[in-house]
Amino acid sequence: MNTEQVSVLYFAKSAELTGLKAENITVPSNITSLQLWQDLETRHPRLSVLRDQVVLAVRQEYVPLCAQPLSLREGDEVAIIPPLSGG
Amino acid sequence: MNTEQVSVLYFAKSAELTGLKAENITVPSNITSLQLWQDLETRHPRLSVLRDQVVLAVRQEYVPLCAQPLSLREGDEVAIIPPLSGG
Amino acid sequence: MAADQGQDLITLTTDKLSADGVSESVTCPSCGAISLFIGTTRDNFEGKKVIRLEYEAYIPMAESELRKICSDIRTKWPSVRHICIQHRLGVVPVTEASVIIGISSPHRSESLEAVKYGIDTLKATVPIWKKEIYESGQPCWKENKE
Amino acid sequence: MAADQGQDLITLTTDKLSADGVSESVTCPSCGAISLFIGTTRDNFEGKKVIRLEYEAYIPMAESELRKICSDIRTKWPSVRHICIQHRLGVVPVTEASVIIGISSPHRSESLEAVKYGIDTLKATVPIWKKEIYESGQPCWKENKE
Repeated sequence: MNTEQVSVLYFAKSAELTGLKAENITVPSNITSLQLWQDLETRHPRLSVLRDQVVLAVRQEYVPLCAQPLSLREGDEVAIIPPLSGG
Repeated sequence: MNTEQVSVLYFAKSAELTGLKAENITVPSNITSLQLWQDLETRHPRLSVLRDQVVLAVRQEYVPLCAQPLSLREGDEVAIIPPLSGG
Repeated sequence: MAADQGQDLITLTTDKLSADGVSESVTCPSCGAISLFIGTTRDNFEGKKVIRLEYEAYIPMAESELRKICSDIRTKWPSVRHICIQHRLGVVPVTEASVIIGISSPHRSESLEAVKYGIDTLKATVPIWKKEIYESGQPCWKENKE
Repeated sequence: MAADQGQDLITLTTDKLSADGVSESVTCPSCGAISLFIGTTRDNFEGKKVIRLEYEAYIPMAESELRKICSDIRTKWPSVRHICIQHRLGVVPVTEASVIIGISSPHRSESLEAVKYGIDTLKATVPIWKKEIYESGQPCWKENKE
């Protein structure tokens, strides 16, 4: 199984819940967005309150939590996107 | 027949056509807006080019050219309103 | 809130208009939205080069029609807070503002809709006229189409 | 007109925003209309007194989403000339602007509609978050409803 090191970016409430702005993690390259989220919840159980609201952004494109593989590449940026409130 | 002296104000193209900004005229107090316009056209034949576009304002309220009496009072202000182009 | 009553600010002036001035005049702490429309002088009309516009108004009636617009806006969008309508008169050079409408409201849709209503209605009902002065050819009194 | 190409001006900044700055940046001689939307910080939320907002953004993606909005606007309203979108980050005190969108077009309806589309879409798609800081009680990360 190939693994890749990716950079996870936390914003807004997700940064407060994890106490982190960013961290590097190693995950299977064919992981799905839902599996990746579950992995992050295991690392940071307080993130679970965001489960029904969060989406990811992979290489700066939105990805909902679902069963589709992310095809991660080494060094990819994965952002945790709580509900937006710009404007 | 009662007559009243009223003040006629010319704006925009109507001022250019008459060469006047304002003039006082004496008219029957029960004159209609259409008759008043015809009176002004007689005084200033060049106004006729505006006939199908113009409305009046009597005491600062719009009045179309029509057969309704204006019930003018002494000293009333009657404005000649060519097509609007504010903004 | 009596201290925070909505204001209708109407100005006809030969001075240059300012977007910041209008925006500041309608700012209020309980509002999240300010919408502004700025009408500016275009440099061309049907292929002719426009040098400047000249505006004239039937001033007291223009003010009274602008107050009617404010009143209509408050009936249609009761949450609107402040309304500022400024129209410049006299000479307006190309790219400068002839009219600015600014409206504040707690949420954005009301001020956006009210500004659109305001400029549409101003063009249709307020006794103001503009003459275009071209680089060559006779000046022309304009006519709002809508 | 190659010399008068439409520009997309996108700024994320911790500096104070200016309506005049945005308005001037989209002014152009061939346009008769500039529409502006200014989002400002409200002083209350559900009865709680708001002291200030704090904004954070996923900056490179926010810029990329803002560029998508500009591109969508140009598809929907091809006559739109210049688009300026400025969003403030960090602390924004009550009554100051958090966002300004300014759009110029030859005629008014396009810029009015495009500004409304721009702010609606910004709130729905651009990765920016605000936290409200209250006079008393815990700060709260907000969520755009629409």
